[in-house]
This record gives sequence, structure tokens and C-alpha cells, in this order.
Amino acid sequence: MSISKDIIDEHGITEAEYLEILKHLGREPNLLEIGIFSVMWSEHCSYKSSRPHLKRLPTEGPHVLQGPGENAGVIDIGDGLALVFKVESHNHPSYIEPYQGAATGVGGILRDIFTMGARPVALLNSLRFGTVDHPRTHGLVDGVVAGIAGYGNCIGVPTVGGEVYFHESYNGNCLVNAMAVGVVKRDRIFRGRAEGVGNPVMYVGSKTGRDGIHGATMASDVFGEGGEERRPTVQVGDPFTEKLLLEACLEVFRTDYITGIQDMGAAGLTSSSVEMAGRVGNGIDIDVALVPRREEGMAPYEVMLSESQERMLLVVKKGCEEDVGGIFRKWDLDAVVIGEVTGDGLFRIREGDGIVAEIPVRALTDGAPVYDRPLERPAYLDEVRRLDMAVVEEPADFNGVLLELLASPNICSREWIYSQYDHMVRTDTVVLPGYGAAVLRIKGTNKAFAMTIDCNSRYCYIDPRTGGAIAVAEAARNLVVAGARPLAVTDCLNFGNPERPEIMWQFKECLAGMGEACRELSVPVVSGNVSLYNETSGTAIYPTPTVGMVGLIDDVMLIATQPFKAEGDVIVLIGETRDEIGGSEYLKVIHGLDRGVCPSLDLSLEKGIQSACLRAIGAGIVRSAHDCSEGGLAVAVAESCISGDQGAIGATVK
Amino acid sequence: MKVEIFITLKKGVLDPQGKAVERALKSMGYEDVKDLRIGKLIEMEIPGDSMEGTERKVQEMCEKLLANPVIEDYNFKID
Amino acid sequence: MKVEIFITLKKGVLDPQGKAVERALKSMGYEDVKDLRIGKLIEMEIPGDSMEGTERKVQEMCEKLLANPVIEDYNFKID
Amino acid sequence: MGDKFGIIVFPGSNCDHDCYHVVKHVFGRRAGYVWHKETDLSGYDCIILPGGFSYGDYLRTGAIARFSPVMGEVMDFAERGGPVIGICNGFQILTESGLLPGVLMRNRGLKFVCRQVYTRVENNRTVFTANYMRGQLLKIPIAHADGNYFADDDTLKSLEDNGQIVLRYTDSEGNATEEANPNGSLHNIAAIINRGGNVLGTMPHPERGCESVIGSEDGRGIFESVLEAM
Repeated sequence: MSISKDIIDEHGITEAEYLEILKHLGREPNLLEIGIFSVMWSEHCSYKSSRPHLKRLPTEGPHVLQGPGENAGVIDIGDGLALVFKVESHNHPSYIEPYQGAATGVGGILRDIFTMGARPVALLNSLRFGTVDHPRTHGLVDGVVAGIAGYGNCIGVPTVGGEVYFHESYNGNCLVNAMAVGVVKRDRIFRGRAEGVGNPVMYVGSKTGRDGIHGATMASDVFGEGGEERRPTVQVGDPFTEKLLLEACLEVFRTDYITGIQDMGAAGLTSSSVEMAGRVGNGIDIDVALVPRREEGMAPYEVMLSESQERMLLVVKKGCEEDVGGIFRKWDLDAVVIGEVTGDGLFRIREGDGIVAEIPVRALTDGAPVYDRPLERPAYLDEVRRLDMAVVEEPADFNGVLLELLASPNICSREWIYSQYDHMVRTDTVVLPGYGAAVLRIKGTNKAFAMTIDCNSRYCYIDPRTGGAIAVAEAARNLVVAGARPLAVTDCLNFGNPERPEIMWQFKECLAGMGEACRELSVPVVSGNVSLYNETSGTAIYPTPTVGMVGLIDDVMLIATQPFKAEGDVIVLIGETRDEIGGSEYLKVIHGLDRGVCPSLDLSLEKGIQSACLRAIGAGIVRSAHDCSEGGLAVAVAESCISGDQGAIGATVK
Repeated sequence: MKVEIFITLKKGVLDPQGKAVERALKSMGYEDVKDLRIGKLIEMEIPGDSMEGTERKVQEMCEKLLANPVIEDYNFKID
Repeated sequence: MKVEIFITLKKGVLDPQGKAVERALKSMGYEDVKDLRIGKLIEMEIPGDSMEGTERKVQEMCEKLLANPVIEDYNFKID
Repeated sequence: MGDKFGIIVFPGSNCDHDCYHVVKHVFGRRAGYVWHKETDLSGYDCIILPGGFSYGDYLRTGAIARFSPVMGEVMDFAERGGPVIGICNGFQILTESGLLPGVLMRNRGLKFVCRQVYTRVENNRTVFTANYMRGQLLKIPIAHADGNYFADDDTLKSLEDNGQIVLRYTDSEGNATEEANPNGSLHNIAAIINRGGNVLGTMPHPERGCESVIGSEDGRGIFESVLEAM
């Protein structure tokens, strides 16, 4: 039965890609094999349009223990400890079902952390919605925030920071980027590798259902007007089962029973088994008949592509199956051997004794197509950079303007959001949400670490290269004003349709700017995610390369927070104030303009300013510090006056 | 008119709460309980007009607010 | 046997969720909605024995676990 | 009596580690985890039911945890007069198991609330509050979606008359106002004890208020008080 043309199209596989598949297999693929190729070669799993440009980001550094290519990045922070962190996007599912889309986004990013052997200790998120008056925005915000709270609070990992941003370019496509950070002993890092031919492959966690089938390719599909019919593919999360899965896995990590582990994320059982085998050049043999199921009559196609949540795949040392099974049963979880590691480099799927699919692992991983998509400088750029200053007359009432800015959706207090997140569980949160970065102490040491997630997408729209560099510089500033030394980056690159040359140009330019800033500020990228096709009926989102960054504080007593502390203290502004108003929040809120020349960024000056600030805080002579971002100096000083919990304190600026 | 609305999860949609309660009942000795699902029961009074008028109103309320069309089904009784 | 259990808040017990939903419906133009209360609908299968046997079991399950006697009433349908 | 704390771990408990840290590292006393399937509490001098989402808070918060094997032992321990502290989810489990009266329902605002709150010590002649002054203001954080304490009028009256209300939500000046009530609890109730005075249920998390580096030390008094009584 050869595969029909429309089945191939429906799987998002192009003519050329189909011919490649024929070459890899030396025969026609069956329906299950087409399904496997379609998810493994989807944009989400293969990064086929972004890989050529991702190569230009720096990923090495003396403290980098694991860079991109694994489930999360790992950096050394001394005292025999390492930080594990990553950011992941769940944009499309959240637009369809906000609560479950956001909740499963949190569940997925947590699994990426503890699959490396680490206990997750913090969650952050970066959310972007349409304008506040857009009919869908209210429902989306409520659902997404409740989903993040519902999942994060239940599993007991504090949600300590993040950002929320409203802009019309996200009217048709909200962004939900979830970041998680974990701590692991340097010598107990686990990796997603199918090591040891003959070792059993064990399925642990919830049973498999039909949810989320083709979630991976859905993420790579452009939403048409009636995007909603994709409903049945939304996954439902169970944070209670994830908590059991977390504790059971942490128990297994204290033993030497396993050689590899990976969570089942996008493309579920398929991507986890293929990627684990691919990393070590082994093959893997799976029998779908052994996979625990939640529904009857599921075809191999459904079992292999299901994205049911809270499931992990383990490679167990031969003979330790019962020991591992015992640990999971203690936590009332399924733990079943469903296959074994082979040496023939093939991904072979059985159903009982019949073979239903057989594909070379390399065809699915290294063999995935790579596209050097055409680039074209967008036409809008020259127009958007023109700003007729005559239109921008000086306001009569500066106080009124400041109050309007402080009340505007992108600057006002986020307390109504983060008070729904348990941000204190685990009693490590030293600096609570509300400032640029959250700070957590490391019990047993007098160190702490700071985390932030940040991006100004308007700068990236009017000048992608400078905007990309500013995204990195601003994230670093957030850490530095807390007194933390920036160490490494995880990025979530949210863009429109890569098949449109101007979007691809935005992507390339943003990454070029990010790469320069990462190199200059010596913060390598150790993990990340690419989310493309964020576009509805031809209108793409603003380029949003969200930057998550982690920094280290050597002495938890020597930190700074945003609020002014005492009368008589001196306010110092470090850096140059240039005559730059392009792309500012002031222009947007007061004059409704999204235009102008993007503020310039002098990376060597930036580096000097950041190290001066760090040295001052380290010398204990700084009580509070704040970076100037949306709303500029006026908003920064105002926020420092009103954000303390001992009531407002005044300030005079000469 | 007394209205009772029953909101249930669509078939195939995972019901973590139902799963946990079923497991608890089994551990309490009720081994033979199967397919336990938990939904919402919404009761209200809508005074006034005809049966069709009320039916149309309840339909609209469920579509717009009370049921999440992505993962829930609804039905109702009016008397 | 197919069992449907209806768990509702006792009269006089505050129902914050019911109040919030009633307010939302009113703001959507359904002014005449009154006394909106939200409860739980628990569906399950109990194979086997007699109607009385099943009834007794369901009664016990509600008394022990499914309903909190301090604030909730329960009733059920078996067919 | 000894000074060993038994911290019960249900599937879904989250604050067990935090309580262990406070007893062991802040107060330097002995602490041990007790898995919910265990049925032997001998060797423990005080039992803590920590915060979290036991059984995912499914059906009702604490409803399923109450049937864990260890709860029978906890009830006996309490009957013998041993001190039992139920924090947040622990308080919910104690009401579901009948060790404490009333019910914790969904917050009035329907949303999860996590922030520092002020509470006033209503009764300092208890095992858990002897180290505080009567009327003392405590800044201790809350983090819950179901902290809306409800009980029928008779129960409320007896709680008030017998001094069983230990902490009440107030504003920063100590007034138990409606605005200062974060979840709608009747009479701004934040923490209560049983008639015998040896079982405490508190929605605010004292273990999150024992170290100034994370914002407050006001919660220390609860542990100090019970340690002196042990």
C-alpha cells in the first residue's frame, strides 16, 4: 500500500523530503514510518531552518559542563555543584487551550531538568499576549497564569521570576516560554544516551493516551484563520504524577542502575528513543505492545507519536530492571521494559512479534534536512526608522506622562500575577519576584544564584541585530544589579514563518547580534529552543529572541535589590545618556508610535559598566541598584522609590 | 425554572483527578470501581419565559462560559 | 452498573465559585440567573452484584471519602 | 521526652524538606521523614504534617491523604497528647481526619495567594505559642488556594470561647479587618488548636519565617514553644 500524496502533505513532508526518505529506506515508507519522519524532521525537533544560524552562537566556556545537544545545559558553580537550566516554548498549545498549554509547558521544562539528574529549584516564564483590549487577551492571560500556577505550585518548585508583555503583534499568537533551573552534584550528571548494547529500555510514568498526537508538527504549522480545529491535539498535564515521577527519578539517580534517561517531550516515545540512540550511534528496539496504555485499540502510530505527559524513558543496566521497577512502584508509577538497545543503528518498532517500522537512526537525526533559507532585508525597516521629531512634541505635563507610563500594561506592577505563584516553597528565595532578577541561596554554602528572562521585541523589530545584542545585555544587567556575575544563557527564539525571506533575515540578524553580545560579555549559550511559524494569516509576531540567563553570587550577604533604602543615600547613574528615543515605551504609550532608530549598544562600554557595578556591590557600598529599561531613567528612579515594602521613599534628581 | 447543567471531560481527555480518586477507592477496598471521571454540576434558577427560551439561554451560557469547548462536553436538564 | 453521584454544598455554606460564575453570567447579559451553585458530578462503573449491593457500596464511598459531611450533601443514580 | 520531630511525607507533599531544614539546621534538633505508608511513630516526640498538594489536592484538599496508613497512628499519637503541627495542606488533612474542626475551602478570590501576611497571636497560653506575647504581630507567609476557613456557628462559638483560635489575619497595625483577610476565612481565622491544645493547624507557613535571609524570623516562636514543652 504506497502512501498517497495527500497523506504525505498532511504530514508536512515536502516532495524533496519524501525522495530523501526513499533513499534512506531503499523502499517506500509505511504510514507509521511517515509519521515518525514527519515528527523527527519537523522544525520543532530538527531545527532544519535555524541550524545554520545557531552555529554562530558561542557555546563553550571554562565553566560549561554540557552545552547544547542534550536535554538541558549544565554549568559548574564550584563547591562540587552545577546548575542545570533551559527554556522551552509552548506557544501553539497555549493559544488553543491556555490552562493546559501553559501547564504542560511547565511540566515539560521540569522534566528536561530532572532528566539530567538535577533537582529542579526554580521556574521562570516569559509571556507575550496581544493588546489588553483584544477580545482573546483576557481569557488567555487568566488561563496561562492559572496553568503555570496550577502545575508549578502543585509540584513544589517555586516560580520566582519572569516577564509579561502586551503588543498587537501577538494578537493572533501568544508566547508562553517556560524556563527551569536545577541543582546537581558535578559528578552525578545523567545524560540522554542509550549506552550498552543489550541493556533494557524501560518506560516509566503515566499511561499513554491519544493526547497531543502530532503536537510536534502542529508547532511547526502556521495557524490559518480557523486554527481551532486542531483541538484534539492538546495535551493534559497531571502535576501530582509529575511530582511522583520527580521523586522516583531522584531516588534512581542515587543508584548506579541506569546508563541513560530522557523525558518524553514533543513527539513522545519516538523522539526520546531515537535521540538517545542517536547520541551514541546505537540502535533501539521497541515493542509497542508492551507500552502501558490508557485507552484500548491504539494503533502503533498513535502509541509512538502520542504526547501524553509525565513519561520518561530509561536505559537500565542489564539485571537491574527489578531494582528500578521497585523504586517506581513505591511511588505508584508504571515501570515496564518495552525494548532494548541494539548495535545495528536501527530504530526498529515491533508489535508483539511483527515488525511495524525499521528506520536507520542516523536518517532521523543527522539525516534530517537542513535548509539555508533565502534571506531578504525587510522593506518595512527603512520606513520604521524614520521618526519625525516634530510629531513628538514635548509634553506639557511631565508628571502626567510618568504616571501614565507607570500604569501602562508593559511597566505596571506584576504582583497580581506572581502572587498566584508559590515563589517561596523550598525556603531558598532570598530576593522575591518583582525586580529584574530573582535570587536563590544555596543551602550548605554562603553562595546564591540569580536568574532572569528578558527580551525587548520592539528593538528586535526595528533593528534585529542591535535588538538581539540588547536582549543579551539587558538580561546581564538584570543579574548584575542584583550583584550576580552572569555565567551562561539559555534562549527561546520565537519568530514567524521561516519560509518568508524577511523573517529569516530577522532571525539571522538577531542571532548575529546575540552572538556578539554573548562573546563580549562571555556568557555562552548552553541550551535553548527555537519556535518558528508564530504567525496568523500572514501577520508574524515581532521577533522575540527571549534570553534566559543565570549568574552567581559569591556571598549571599553582598547583594543589592531595587528599592531605595535610606534617606540621604546618593543616587549614581553609570553609563552615557544619549539622545535616543527610538522604539521606546514612551513613544508607544504616549504617542502610539512603534518607530525610530534603535538605541545604540557599545558592548565594551557595557562590559565596563557591568563590572564596575558588580565591584561596587561586592565592596558592600551599594544598597540598591536598578537597570534603565522600559520607561528609561524616570521609570527606573520611580520604581526604586515605590517598590520597597516599608512605604515609598522620595528622590531628587539634578 | 430549575436548571441542572452537567459538564464532563471529553472521552480520551486525561482526568488526573478521576485517576487519583479511583486509586484511593481501590486502596480502601472498593476494588471493582472502574472508569471513574469527575465533572462539574451547576445548578441555578432562571425565572420567567418559555422552555425554548430557557433552553436557548442555557445553551449559550454553556458555549460561552460554563464549558471549555476544547476539553469538555455539556448537557442539561430543565424542570 | 453505571453510577452517577451528585455532590452539592449544603444550604448556608458559602460557595465562592458559584457566586463568581453567577456574577460573570450577569455581566454577559443573563441578568435573571439566580442561586447558582457549583457541585461535583462523579461517574463510575461498578460491575457485578445486585442493586442493593451497589447502593450500599456507593453510600459507603460517599460517607467515607467522596463527600465531606460538614459542608456537602450527596445523592446518586444507579442504572 | 526527647526532641525528635517526625515529618510525614505524603505523595505530593512539598514542604517536607523545608520543615526538616528548619528543625535540623536552624534549631539543631533531630528530625526524620515518615513515609505515609509507615505505621510506627514510636521514637518521635512531635509530628509535623507539612504543606504541599497531598494526592494533588484532588477531590478536596487533604481528602485522600486522610486514608494513608500513617494517619491512624497520627490520630493515636494525638489522642495520647503528643504535639501535632499541621501546616497548610497539613491543616487541611487534620480537618478532614476530624482532629480539628471545620473545613478549609477555596479562597474567596478563587485564586492561589502567596505573600507575606500579618497575624496576631490571640492565645499565648498554648504549647505552640508560649514564646510569644499575647497580641504580638507575626509576619509569616501564606501560600494556598484553599485557606478559606469555614465552620458552623456553634463550632465557631466554641472556638472563640475556648481560646482555640491561635492566630488571626490582621493588617500591619494588628487590626483584624476585612481587607487584611487574604482568603475569606470566618473571623479572620489563620490558625487553631484542638480542645486538648496539642494539635495545631495553621495556614501560614512558620517554617518559611525562621530565617531573616528569606524575609522573617517571626515563625521561630512556634518551634521554640513546642521545643520547650517537649
